[in-house]
Amino acid sequence: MPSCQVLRLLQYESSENDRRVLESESIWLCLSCDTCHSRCPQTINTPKVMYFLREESVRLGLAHPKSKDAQAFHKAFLGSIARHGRLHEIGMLMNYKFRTGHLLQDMTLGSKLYQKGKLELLPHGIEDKAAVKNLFKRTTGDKE
Amino acid sequence: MDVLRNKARDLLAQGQVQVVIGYEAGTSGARRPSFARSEADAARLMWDADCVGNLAGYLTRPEIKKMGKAAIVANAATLRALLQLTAEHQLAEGAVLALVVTEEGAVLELSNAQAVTEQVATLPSSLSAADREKLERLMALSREERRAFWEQELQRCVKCYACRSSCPMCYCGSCTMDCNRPQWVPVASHELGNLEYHTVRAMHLAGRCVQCGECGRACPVGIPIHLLTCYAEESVRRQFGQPAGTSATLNYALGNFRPDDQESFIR
Amino acid sequence: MSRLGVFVCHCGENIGATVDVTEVAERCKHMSGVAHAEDYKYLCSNPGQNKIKQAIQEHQLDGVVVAACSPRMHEPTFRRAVSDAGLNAYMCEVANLREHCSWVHQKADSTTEKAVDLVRLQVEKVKRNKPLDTIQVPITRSALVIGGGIAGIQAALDIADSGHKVILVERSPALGGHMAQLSETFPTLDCSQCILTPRMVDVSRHPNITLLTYSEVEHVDGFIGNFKVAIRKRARMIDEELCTGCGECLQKCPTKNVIDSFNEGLSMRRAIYVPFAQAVPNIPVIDTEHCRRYQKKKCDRCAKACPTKAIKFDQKDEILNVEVGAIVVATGYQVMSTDRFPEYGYGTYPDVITGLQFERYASASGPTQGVIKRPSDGKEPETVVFLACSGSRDAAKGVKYCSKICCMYTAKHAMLLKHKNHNAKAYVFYMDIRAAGKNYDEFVRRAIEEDGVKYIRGRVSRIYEEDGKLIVKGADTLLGGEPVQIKADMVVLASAALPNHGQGELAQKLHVGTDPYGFVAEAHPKLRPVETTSAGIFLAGACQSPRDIPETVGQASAAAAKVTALLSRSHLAREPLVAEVNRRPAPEYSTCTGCLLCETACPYQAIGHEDIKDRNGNVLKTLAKINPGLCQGCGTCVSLCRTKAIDLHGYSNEQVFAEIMSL
Amino acid sequence: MRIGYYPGCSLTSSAREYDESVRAVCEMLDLTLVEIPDWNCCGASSAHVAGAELALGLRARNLALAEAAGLDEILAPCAACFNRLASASVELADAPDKRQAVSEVIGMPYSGKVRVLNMLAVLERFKDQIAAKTEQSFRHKVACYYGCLLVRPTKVAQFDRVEDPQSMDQIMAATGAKPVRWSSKTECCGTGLSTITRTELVANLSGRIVADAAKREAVAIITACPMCQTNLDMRRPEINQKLQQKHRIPVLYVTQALGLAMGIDPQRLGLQRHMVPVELPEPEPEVVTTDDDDDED
Amino acid sequence: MADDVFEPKITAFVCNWCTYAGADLTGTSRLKYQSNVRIIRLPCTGRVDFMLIQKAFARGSDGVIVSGCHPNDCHYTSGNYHARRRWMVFNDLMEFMGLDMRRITFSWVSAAEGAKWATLVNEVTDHLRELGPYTEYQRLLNAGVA
Repeated sequence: MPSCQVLRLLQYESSENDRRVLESESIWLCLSCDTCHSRCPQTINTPKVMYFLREESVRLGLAHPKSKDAQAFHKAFLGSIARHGRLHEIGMLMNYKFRTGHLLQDMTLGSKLYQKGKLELLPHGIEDKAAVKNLFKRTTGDKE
Repeated sequence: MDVLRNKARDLLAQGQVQVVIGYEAGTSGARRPSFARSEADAARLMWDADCVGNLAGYLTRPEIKKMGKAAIVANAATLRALLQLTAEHQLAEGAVLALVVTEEGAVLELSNAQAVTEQVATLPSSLSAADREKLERLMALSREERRAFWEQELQRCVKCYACRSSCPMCYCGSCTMDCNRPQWVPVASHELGNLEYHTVRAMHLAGRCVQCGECGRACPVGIPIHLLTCYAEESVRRQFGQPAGTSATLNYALGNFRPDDQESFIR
Repeated sequence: MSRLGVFVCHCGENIGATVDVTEVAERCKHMSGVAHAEDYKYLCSNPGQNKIKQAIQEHQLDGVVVAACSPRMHEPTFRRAVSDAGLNAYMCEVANLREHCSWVHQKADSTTEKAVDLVRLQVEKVKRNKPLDTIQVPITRSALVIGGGIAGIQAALDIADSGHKVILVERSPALGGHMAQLSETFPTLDCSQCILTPRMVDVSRHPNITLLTYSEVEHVDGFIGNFKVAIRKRARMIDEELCTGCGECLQKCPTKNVIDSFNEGLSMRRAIYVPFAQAVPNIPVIDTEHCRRYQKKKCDRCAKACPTKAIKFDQKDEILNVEVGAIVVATGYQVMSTDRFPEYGYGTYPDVITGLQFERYASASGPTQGVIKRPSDGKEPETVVFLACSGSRDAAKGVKYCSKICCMYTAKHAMLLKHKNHNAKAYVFYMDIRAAGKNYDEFVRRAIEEDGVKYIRGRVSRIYEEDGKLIVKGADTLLGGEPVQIKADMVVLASAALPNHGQGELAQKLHVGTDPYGFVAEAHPKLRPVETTSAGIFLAGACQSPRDIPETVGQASAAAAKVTALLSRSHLAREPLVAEVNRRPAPEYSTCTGCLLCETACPYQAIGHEDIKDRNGNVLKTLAKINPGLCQGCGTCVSLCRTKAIDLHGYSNEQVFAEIMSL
Repeated sequence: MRIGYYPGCSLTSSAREYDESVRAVCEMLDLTLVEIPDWNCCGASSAHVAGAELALGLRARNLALAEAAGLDEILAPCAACFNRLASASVELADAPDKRQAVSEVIGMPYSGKVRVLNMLAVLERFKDQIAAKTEQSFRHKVACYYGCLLVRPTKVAQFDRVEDPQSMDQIMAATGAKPVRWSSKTECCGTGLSTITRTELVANLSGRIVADAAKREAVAIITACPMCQTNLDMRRPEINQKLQQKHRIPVLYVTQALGLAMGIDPQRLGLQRHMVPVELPEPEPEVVTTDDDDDED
Repeated sequence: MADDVFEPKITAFVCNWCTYAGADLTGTSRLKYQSNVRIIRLPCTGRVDFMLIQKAFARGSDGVIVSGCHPNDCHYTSGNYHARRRWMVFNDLMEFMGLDMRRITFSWVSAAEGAKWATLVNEVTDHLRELGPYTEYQRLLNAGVA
C-alpha cells in the first residue's frame, strides 16, 4: 500500500483503518530517502510519519511479520550503541544473525570485508559509556 | 579672539550684516549672549571654551529679525540648529552668516546651507560624553527606579517654560501648552501636568532635537530635562537613522516611514 | 447650551435582550445638553425615522444621537433623516449599542452601564459637531485604461462608446496581450486571433480612444475624478506619422538572433520588428538592446530601406502628462517559467514547455504555422504529456491558489494535439478537473471520450531525459498510487498564472492594495469586485486573479460601466470630513508655523503651502495648505502638528478630547 | 584553517577508506580536522524506532561535545551522519525549550550554535585550491552520485539544489573531470534499513543507478556517502545478477577521486579496499574549445 | 459581579476601516468578550495623537488599546505606517521615563479578525485585572494642583 493510501486511511480517524495501517508492511518499506518530502506540495514529512507508525505498531504489537528482520536489525544496532556508544559492525551483525537465524547470510561477504580490513573484530567503545547508557535509560527506560 | 572681533567689525562696517550675534563676558565669569550692532559693540565679542550656549534660538525672534541680516558666532550645536531651522523653513537659505572659530583661531565664514552642512559633517555629535553616560546610567536602572527618578525631578518643575524659550527648535508662535480649546495640558504646575508637559516636549523634539542641552542649562531648578529630548532624539537615530540638524533639506523621521520598520510590541 | 435629542433603538430583541434600553433612554434625559430622549423598537424603519424628524421639529433639537447598530450600517440612513428634518446631516452621530455592546456581552447591569457610556460619548461629541457641507469636486470626464490585452481593449471600447475620451496605455509595442498569442479558445475552439483582431482595429479607429503602445505609466497623482498621470512614451525610433507599415525595413535588418518574446522564445526575430503580423498599430520598433546601430555604432540598413524616411535613430522617450477622472487597471498576468520547477529539470530540457509556448506552436500564425513540433529537434511529437497544476495549488514550491484556466486549456491543448496528429498520444496528469462554466465540463468530457485523451489522476514526481525521450515518472492515485512511467517526446506544463511583472510597482504608483500574491485587491470580494481600494480606480481581468476570456470580458464591461457612471456626472460630492489648517486674526494668521513637517506625512500629497501677503505683495507668513479635494481625512497630519494648527472635521481635537473626558 | 570532525561509525570500519581519503585530502588542502572528543553513534535510522527522544539525544550529545570543544562548524563526511546531525542542529537551533529538555537527557548543556557540514559543502570552499593542487588532470567521464541524504530535505541540508545538484560536479570539474548529465543523481540506492534485511530491494534500486551510470559511459561513479558506496560496490554481485550484466564500473569516494588527481598514493586512499577493483582508463585527451564569433551576413 | 474583583477601565482608540469594522464583525458573529472596553472611533491610527493616550490615562483609564489596520492594509495606504513610527518613539520614551507600558496595547486587527478582537480585549482585561488599578499614574492625578 503506497504512502498516499496510508495517509488517506489515517485521515478517517477510524480504529479499523488505523489498524490496517499499523499491521501493513508498507510502513516498514520506507527508506526515508525524503524524496516525497521534498516533492510534497503540502511539505508533509512522510518518513517522520512512518517512523512514528513503526513505533506505534511495535508498541501495540501489531508489527507486520516481515518487519521482524528489520526490528531485529534495529535491536542489534541499538544494542551495539548502547553497549559501546558506537556501532561495532561485526558484533551487531552476529547479534542480528542470531536474532533472525539468517546465520549464513553474507558469510562470504563478511570474510571478504575482513580481508579488505573493513571489519574490526574488537569494538572501539567510547570513554564515557555511562553517558550513553544513561541517555538510553532516560529516554527508553530499557537497559539495552 | 581679535580675529573674530575684527571680522565682526568689518562685517558691520561694510554693512554686510546689521547684527552679529555672539558671546560676551557675563557676570561671574560666565558667558552671555551679545548682539553687536556697531563696530564698538564688536569689541565686546568673545570666543572660548565656555561659549557653549546655543544662540540659534535668537534668529527666529521677531525683534532680532527686525534688526536685519544677522551673522552668528556658531558652535557645533548652533550650526546644527541653523540647518534644522532652515530645513523647517524658519530661516531662508543663506539668510544668516555663520562665523566659526577654528582650533587655530581663524574665523570661517559659512554663508550658505551647503557650507554649514559640510562643516557639520566634520563635527562630533553634540551630545556630551557626560550626558551620554547619564542616559546609559538611567537605562541601566529598573523601570520603577526610572519612574521614581523622573517623578522626583519633575515634581520640582514650576512650569516657567524657560526650557521652551531657550530651545532653538521651540519657535512655534503658539505652543500646544497654550492651546485651550481643548485645554490639553492643565496650566497650573502639578505632577500630572508636569509629566504631560515634558512628555509632549520630548515627543515634539524627537527627530528635531540638536542635543545642545540648552533647556537643561536654562532650568532654574536644575532638572536635567535635556536628557528627555536627547533620549527621544537618540531613539529616533537608533531606530530610523535620521539624525536631526545634519541637512537643510527636510528629512523628518516622524513624517516618513519605511514599510519594513521593525517594531516588536504590536500584537 | 445645546438642545440634543437621543434616540435609543431596541433593534427588536437584538439590543433589548441584553441592554435595558428604556433605562438607557431614561438616563440620557439627565445628561447635560440633552433636551429629549426616547427609545423605539426599530429606528431604522420609516416610522422610526419619522419619530426622529418629528422630535427635531417639536423640541427644536440642534443635534441628534442615535443609539442603535454600527454607524458603518445606518449612519447614512440617520444622517439623511436628520437633514430631511432641516438639520445639518453632520449634526448626527451614532452610538454603536449593537455590534459593540448588546451582541458581545451578557445581559448585566455592566452591559447597560456600557451602553449609557457609549451614548454619553456621542452626546459629548455632537455638542462639538459643526455643520458641514459636502465638498463638490469637478470631474475630468475622461478615463485611462492601463493594459492593452482583451480586458483593456473591452473596457476602452465600452467607455469610448458611451461617449467619453479614453487613453489606452500598453507596455508592449502592440495591442492584444496574451489573447493574441492563443491559438483556439475553449470551449468553442474558435480562433483567438480571428475574434480579437477586429476589436484591436476598432480601438485604433475609435475617435474617442487615444492609443499609446510601447508606453508605461510613470507617475500618478490626484484622486477620484481628478487624476494627473505622467505616461512615458518610449522611443520606437520610428516616426509614427511617416511610417506606412510597409515592412521594407524588417527585411533588411542584419540582426536575426533576438529571442522573440511574442513567440515565447520559440523563434528569433530581428532587431527592428513588429511583434506579429496583425499587430495594431502596424508600426515597427527598434530594439536598441540588440540593434547594431546602438550596440556597435554601425549599420543603418533599415533607414536606407525606408521609403518614407520614417526611421529616427535619435528619437527620445517622451513624457506625456494627462488628466483623467477614472482609471482602469487591466495589466493581466504572466506564467511561471519552466526553470521554477526543480523536479522537471529547472528548465534545462528544451522539450519541457509552458502552456503558452504550446499555444504558439498550435497557432496558425505561430513559429511552425500551427504544426506541433518539439523545440529540441523540430520533430512532431508522438507522445505528449500535459501536467496540470504545475506550480498551482503547491504551497511548498509554487503558489497556494488554483490558476483556474489550466484545466480548460490543458484539455484544449490535448484536443488540438489529437486533431492535428491523429496518431499522437496525449496524457494529462491532474489533481482535480475544475471545469465549472458554460459548456466547460462537456468540453473536457469531449477531450476524454471523443478524442481519447488519457487523463491520469496523480502528480508527476520527476522528469528526466533518456535516449532523446523525456521519462515522466508519476503516480496514478486511482490505481492506489501505482507508479506510472511514460516515455514522452514533449511535456507541457500548465504553469501557474502569476501577477504580471511590474504589477507591484504600478500598484504603489496608484495607491491600490494588493493581495498576498501580488494581485490587485478588489474593494470587496463580493459586492465591489471591479473596484480597487482607491476610489476612482477600477480593475478588470487577470490582474485581480487568474481568469478566462469570458469572465475577463464581462468584468471589463462591468468596470467600464462603473467608469461611465462616474464620468456621467460633472461634479463629485465628497464627504466633508477633511483636515484644515486653522486661521487666526493678524498678525498670527494661523497657529501654523509653516514648518511643513506635515507635508511628507500626507499619504495623498494633499498638503502644500500658501503665502500670506500684504497688499504690496510682501510675504508676511507662510502656512501649510490642505487641498480639500485631495485630502481623504485620515488625520495623520493632525496628530503630527505641534501647534494643533491642523484639525480634522468630524474627528476634531475638541470632539475626541470631549469623548475621552466623557468616560 | 580548522574544522570539527565527526567520522561516524562506518568510517572507522566498513568505510575506512573514506576516512583515510578524507584525512589525506584535507591535509593537502591545509584543513586541520579536529575530531570531536569521545563522539558517539548518531543513531542512524534505527534510533527512531526506539523513539524520537533517544534519536535526538544521541545526536545532540555530539553537538554538545563539539560545542564544549569550542567548535562551531563540524564536518560529517558520512551522508547519513550528516543528515542526522544536521537535522538535530536545525531542530535545536531556535527551540530553547527543546534544548533544555535534551540537555537534561544528555546531561550536558547545548546552546544550539554548532553548524554541521557535509563533505561537499566543505570541498566547495576549496575549489580553487583543488584546481591548483591537481597534478595529473582527472580527465574522465564521471557520474556524480549524491543519493538522498546530502540534499534532502532542503530545510535540513541547506545546501545545493534539491533536484539535479551541482556542487560535486563542479568540485570534480575542478580536477579536469567531465561529469556526465544523468538522471540518477539523487535516486535512492535503497539503504534506509534494508542494506542487510532486504537485499533484494537494494539490488533492484542500486542496479538502476549502476546501469544508468554505465549507459552514460561514465568510467566511475563518484559518491560522498558510505551507504551508497557500500550498496553500489559491495552489493555489485547481487546487482549484476539482477541485471544479468557484468558492470565493472568502480565506485569512488569524492575524496578518493580528488586524492588521485592530487597524486596521493592509492594505498593511502584505501583503493585496495574496494570490492569492485578500481581500474581507470587513460585520461581523455584535452580538447581546446574556441568561442565562435557573432553572425555577420 | 462581586465587588471584590477589580474591573479595569479600558479606552480603545481604533481606526474606522479595520479594527472598528473588526469589532463589528465580533458582534455580528456573536462572539462574547468582557465589557470593560470603551471604543473611540477614529478614521485611522494615523489620527491617534500620543496626547490622546495621555489624556485617556489622565482620565483614569487603567489601560489603553490602540488598534488599526495591518501593515499594507491601511485604507489610507500609509496612515498606520506613520502611526507605527510614532509609537516606536513614544514607547521608547515612556520606557525611559519609567512609565508602565504594560498598560498600553498596540495591535493590528483587520476587518476580518472579529475573533482576534474578542481575544485581544479579553486578554488585555484579564492582564489589567492582574496588574490592578493604575495607581502609580492616578496618584499623580490626585496629587492635584500645587
